[in-house]
Amino acid sequence: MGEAITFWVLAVVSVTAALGMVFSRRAVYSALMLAVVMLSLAVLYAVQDAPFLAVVQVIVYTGAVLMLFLFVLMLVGVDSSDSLVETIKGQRFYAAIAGLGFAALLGLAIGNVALGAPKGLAEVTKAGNVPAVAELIFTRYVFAFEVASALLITAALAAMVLAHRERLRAKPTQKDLSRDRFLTDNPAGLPGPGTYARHNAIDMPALLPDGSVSPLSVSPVIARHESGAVVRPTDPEMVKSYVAAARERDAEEESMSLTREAEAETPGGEKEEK
Amino acid sequence: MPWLSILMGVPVLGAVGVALIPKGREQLAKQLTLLVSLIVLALTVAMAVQFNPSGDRFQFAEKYSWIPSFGVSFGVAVDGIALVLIVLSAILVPIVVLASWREADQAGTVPESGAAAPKPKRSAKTYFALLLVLEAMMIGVFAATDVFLFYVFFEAMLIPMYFMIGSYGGPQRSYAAVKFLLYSLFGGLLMLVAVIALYVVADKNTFMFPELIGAIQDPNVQKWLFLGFFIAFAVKAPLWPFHTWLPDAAAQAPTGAAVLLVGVLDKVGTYGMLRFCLELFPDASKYFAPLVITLAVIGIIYGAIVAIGQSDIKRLIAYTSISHFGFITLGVFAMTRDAGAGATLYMVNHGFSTAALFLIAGFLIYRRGSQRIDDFGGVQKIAPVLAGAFLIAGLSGLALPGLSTFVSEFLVLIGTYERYIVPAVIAALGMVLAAIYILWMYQRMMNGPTAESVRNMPDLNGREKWVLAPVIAVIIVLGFYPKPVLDVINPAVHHTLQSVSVTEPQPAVPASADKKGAGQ
Amino acid sequence: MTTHYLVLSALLFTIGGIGVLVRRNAIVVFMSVELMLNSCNLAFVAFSRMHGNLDGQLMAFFVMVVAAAEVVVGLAIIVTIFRTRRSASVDDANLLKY
Amino acid sequence: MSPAEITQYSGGGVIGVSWLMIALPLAGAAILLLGGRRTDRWGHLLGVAMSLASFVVAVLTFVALLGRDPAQRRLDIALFDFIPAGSLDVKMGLLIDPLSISFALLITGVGTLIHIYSIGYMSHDSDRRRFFSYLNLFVAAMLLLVLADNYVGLYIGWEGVGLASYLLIGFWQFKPSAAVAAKKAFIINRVGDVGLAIGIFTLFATFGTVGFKPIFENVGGASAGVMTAVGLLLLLGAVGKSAQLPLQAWLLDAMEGPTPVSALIHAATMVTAGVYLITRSSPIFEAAPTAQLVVTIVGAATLLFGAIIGCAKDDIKKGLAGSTMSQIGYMFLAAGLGGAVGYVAAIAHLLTHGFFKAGLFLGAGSVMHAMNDEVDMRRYGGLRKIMPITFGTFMLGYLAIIGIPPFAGWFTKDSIIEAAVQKHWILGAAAILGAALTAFYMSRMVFMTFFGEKRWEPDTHPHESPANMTGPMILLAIGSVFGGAFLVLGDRFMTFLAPVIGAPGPEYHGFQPLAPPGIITFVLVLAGIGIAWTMYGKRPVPVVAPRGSFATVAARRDLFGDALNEALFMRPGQWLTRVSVWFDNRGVDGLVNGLAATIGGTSGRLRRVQTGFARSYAMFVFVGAVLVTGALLLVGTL
Repeated sequence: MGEAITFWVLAVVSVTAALGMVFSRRAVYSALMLAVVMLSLAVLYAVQDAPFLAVVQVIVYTGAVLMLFLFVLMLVGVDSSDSLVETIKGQRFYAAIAGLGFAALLGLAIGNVALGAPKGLAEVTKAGNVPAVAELIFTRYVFAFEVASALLITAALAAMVLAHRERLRAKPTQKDLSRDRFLTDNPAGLPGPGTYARHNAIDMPALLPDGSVSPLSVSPVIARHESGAVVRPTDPEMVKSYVAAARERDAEEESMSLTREAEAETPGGEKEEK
Repeated sequence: MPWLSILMGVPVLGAVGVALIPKGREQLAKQLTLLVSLIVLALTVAMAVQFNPSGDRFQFAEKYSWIPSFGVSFGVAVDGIALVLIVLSAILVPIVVLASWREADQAGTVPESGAAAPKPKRSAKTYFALLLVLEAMMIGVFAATDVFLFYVFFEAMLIPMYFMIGSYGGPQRSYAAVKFLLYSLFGGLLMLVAVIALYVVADKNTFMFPELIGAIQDPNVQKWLFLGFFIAFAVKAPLWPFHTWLPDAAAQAPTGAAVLLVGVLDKVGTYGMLRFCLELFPDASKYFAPLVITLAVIGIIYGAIVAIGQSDIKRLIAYTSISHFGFITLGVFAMTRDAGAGATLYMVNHGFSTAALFLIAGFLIYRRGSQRIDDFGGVQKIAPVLAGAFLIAGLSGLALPGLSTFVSEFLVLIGTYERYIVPAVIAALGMVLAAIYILWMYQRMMNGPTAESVRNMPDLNGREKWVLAPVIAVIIVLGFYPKPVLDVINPAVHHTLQSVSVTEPQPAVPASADKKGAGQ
Repeated sequence: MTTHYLVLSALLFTIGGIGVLVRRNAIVVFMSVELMLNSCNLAFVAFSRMHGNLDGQLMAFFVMVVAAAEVVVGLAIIVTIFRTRRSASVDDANLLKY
Repeated sequence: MSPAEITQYSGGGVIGVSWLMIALPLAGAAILLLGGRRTDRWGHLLGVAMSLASFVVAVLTFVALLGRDPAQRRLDIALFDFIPAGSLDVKMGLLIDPLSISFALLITGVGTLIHIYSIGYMSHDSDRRRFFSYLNLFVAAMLLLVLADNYVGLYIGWEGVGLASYLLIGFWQFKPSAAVAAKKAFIINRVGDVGLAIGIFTLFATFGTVGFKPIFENVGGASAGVMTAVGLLLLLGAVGKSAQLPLQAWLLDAMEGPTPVSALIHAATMVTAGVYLITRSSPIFEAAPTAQLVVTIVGAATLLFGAIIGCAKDDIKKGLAGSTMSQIGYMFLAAGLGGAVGYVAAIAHLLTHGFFKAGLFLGAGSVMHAMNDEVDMRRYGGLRKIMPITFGTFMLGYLAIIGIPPFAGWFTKDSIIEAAVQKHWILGAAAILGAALTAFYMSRMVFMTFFGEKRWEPDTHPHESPANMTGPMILLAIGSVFGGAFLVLGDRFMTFLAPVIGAPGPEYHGFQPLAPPGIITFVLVLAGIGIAWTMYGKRPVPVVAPRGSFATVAARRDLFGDALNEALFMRPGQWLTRVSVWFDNRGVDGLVNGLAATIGGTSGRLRRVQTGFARSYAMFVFVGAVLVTGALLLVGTL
């Protein structure tokens, strides 16, 4: 009776959480919903005489894997969210059909099978669940276990290799760096952030002596980021100037590229005229 | 002495040797190829001399286990039919090598008259190596007595030929090569299905041909398997309406490849019909004979009519071959001893006759830089030896008595007439059409006032004479004295038809005194 | 009771599948995959109890191991892609076509 | 007396080596062709020598044959096993009997004379050697045709002479007209050859052999229908080779060849092969009266057809060619009548025709040679004084052909007319009318060429031909004078041929020159000469041909034979060829290429499924999983 109550409660929770995971716009919410599902499942494992798995579930999944997810989400942008417009034609429709069909088919299959009462694991876990599992792991499944360990090591290596940024040229020495710097227009370097700034944050542009914003002083990546919908700096004056600066830069870039294109075209045209 | 293995091994080794010759030493490659092909010819002749026509059906048999779990073995042996075709291949290869001596240097380029010899785009060395590989395959396909091995050779032959056409051919070579390959593969895969089915249904755990004779009794199974084999052979032969790959392939292939393609490779189709279709599926063969004969007769007339309308000399020759393959198929499926012997002899004779036509056409094209018939005219006045050789080759194409093709065509027709009168009569009309397409082509190219474009055309040089002399000699000698070849063929054909168990048609009024004698 | 677990497992699996199909954020897609794997584990555990042996649990254990490995590699790939494309949408990596 | 039996000859002597008759000229041809320019200087001499040697062998064989008992004069000489196949086993051999030796003598005799003549005639041609090699080839093939002891050997010779004819008509191949004429001759002959070939097939299917002896001995066992079919098929072959209706069209064009060729091949020998075939196959025709009737009809129709054409031609060689058709029509008529009388008449006329027609052609050649190769008779005239020998020999041939007693043609033609009249009055009337027309057109030719005023082209300086040309003409003229009397008087030839075709029945009473048909013929012949004299002898001949009536135009255009061929065969044939080529490119190949294009297009569209979106691939996987699950369930429930 206790199991039934547990099951029904957790079933409702986990299905709701799973749906939430799929349909929430924000990835962080999805991750948290997934954590709920996993914890529910951990409890269900425990209810079904699998305490070891329940613990592993909590530690490995909820503890390690989900944390990994969250870290990656941080890298990618915690607040990143999907647009709700579906770009592939008919994807959602067919997904719904296929999902319903699949669920229906599985339900039909499971419903049609008369399953006997569970035998229970009391027989095989006389020495306790963990020792029994351990015995199996290190006897019958020892080979698979070793392979799994090899897999994990490989995966760790693979992750390192993949996430590693490949160095395409030799590491520049100090001499190289200084030579490069002196070959630029600003050997002394760009003005430091916040020369005349009221903030010392990295995304605060420098002001020129006349009080206007120096577009050169802010990294383009940050500038683009800031010019997007979500702008957090609170000073409205600054916000305005950021936006104006960003627009100006965009326009400049556009005109530059146009000129380049025009330049690329003209020599051919001249030739034809000749 | 494992004659057949040696015959296959020598060209393969030669091909490896030729391929290993360093780049830039084309001359050495050519000489080595010629040497190897001549060695093969010598070995073939040595083997053929030892063949005993009245002995066992299959001689020089060898058998090595290959894939034991499926009962596949490397089984080779020859009977009279296979022997003459192997000899044909062995004779043609050195001739082709010699004929390709110059052409191969310019392979893959579009010849333009007047322009300086264009820079070669492809390695001539590879061409000659492919030629030797092809020779090994050709010998193998005729010698194979294991049906699976036959299939392997049947398909493997495509590879060197594909490259010879696709890399060394005319302007549309890739279209032609792909068409050739796809057609052949289509038939070949049907045959593969049939080969596997044959193995399964016969249930003897072997692919050896002699043991499979009579293994399939169920007539329905026979019909399906027959179709599997037959369509492959009909594509290869090529029988109407599976023929359209041949004009393209032959017109685009370099001369040497065209000779071997039409002269030998296509014979595998008719050879397969005679050897495999008839003997493995006798009931189905009899059931389908009227249909096949209809197709063959259509092919004879149709090929000839379309040949008349061609403006490209190589395409024209290809269409004449379609007509001639109709005759061979007709002979095979008439299922009389005369027609069978005629069809087999036709395979040999057609090999030489078409070879001569293609070779001379190749010489002409090499000189003029064009395949169009209209680009020639009045060549006889300028190059009488060339024209004379062309005329002899052409006349053998129209089966003039005294030339070898006459004997075979006559045998096919007379043998067919014994059983099927109407098809034989219609097929005989092909003789008139043959005269039209050959003589009209000859007239357009060789007769009349000398065209300006051929005014400086040189006559045959020494090498070219040596290329043509053996072919033409064979054509004439076999025209007057075909007995040696027929003596080898006859027992094999007799065997084949015994396996099919057909009754020979008997004359209404058998001449009493001496049935066979002519006026004795 | 086993049937209940199996139905729950099927439901979660389907939801995970739909998630893979409709979501574009690569990380969420991965989460959906994890959900599908977990639903399988649930079925394994349920079957383990039903049949009265531990093989099912062992299998679930190995699934977790493999899933962990897969997540590690997968997320590394996502990070790499994000680094070059500044996007974590699976639809943006669509060059492998036609 | 029925024909004598053919016996195997295994003895030696000249008969044993009679194959040399064929081998010698064949060797000559081979040497001259392979030798190339090296043999240019003496090639013509070798050609003549080989032909002459062959003639000598023929004469010796003839003498040896005469030395035997008449019943022992049909000898078969085995040579070699030619085509040993399943049930067909062709053993090549020679049949030496009175019939074949008569032909051999004609071929080698007239052939040698024409070889000699050609030395002079072709002396200005740089390719004279090639010409002689072809002539030798022709002699060899023609001898094989008449000497073979089986139908396959005959067929080889049959096509061999066709080849020689092709090569010689097209000898001046750089003239497009010659090339076209050669091709036309070969192709029309091929049509006949196919008939002959099918006839041989039928014989083989019926008798199981192709040898003359076993076939003729068993003709009685075969059904009349089969024999009629065989007879008609052989006739088809014969009309092709002998330029009879309806395969006559090639002969007039064949005059494009050098004149000695026209004399030898297209007058004396090759074109008479059809008559030989019918006579040789007499047992078959005797068993097929319907076929015989058709032969006579063909002969009668052609003899009028050729004569009418001959009346209108201004080209001297074409006029003679029409005459040849007509005369061979006589032979066909006679051979179709059957019986010893008919065959003997046919062969006798064939022999005398060989002499006088060859002589006439050589005369024409001599005239052309003198007139810068001008062939238009309207450009001749008044040549009798300048070319006395040519005129004389031509006149003798002329008198022979129109049937003036006692020249050769009178004897032989009269025999035919007599036999035709006895058979049916229509045939007789045709033969007599033909004789009158012959007299007309031959007289026209003589008057236009040798009499009247000179109408030459300005720069012609005619002269008498050299001795090596006039010599053969004189010899042939002698034959034209005495040949007929020699053969016919005392039934000499009939007796000689009796072992082959049997003796005539009791109703035959020998040659009767003074019977009513002969007299009527003679009167009509004189009338024909008279009309010709009034039209061409008395009046001056215009240099440009007048337009003429419809009949004249029709005759000039070969009675629309070519137009008919063109409308019935050439145009539809060209159309069929074009349609077939189109069908092959668009239909058969189009189907294949269409299939390829369809597959290519489909896969090109199907390719679009690979959108590059991983989610869409996932959808396929998922839908696939659903389907597989469904299928498993379905299988489980079933």
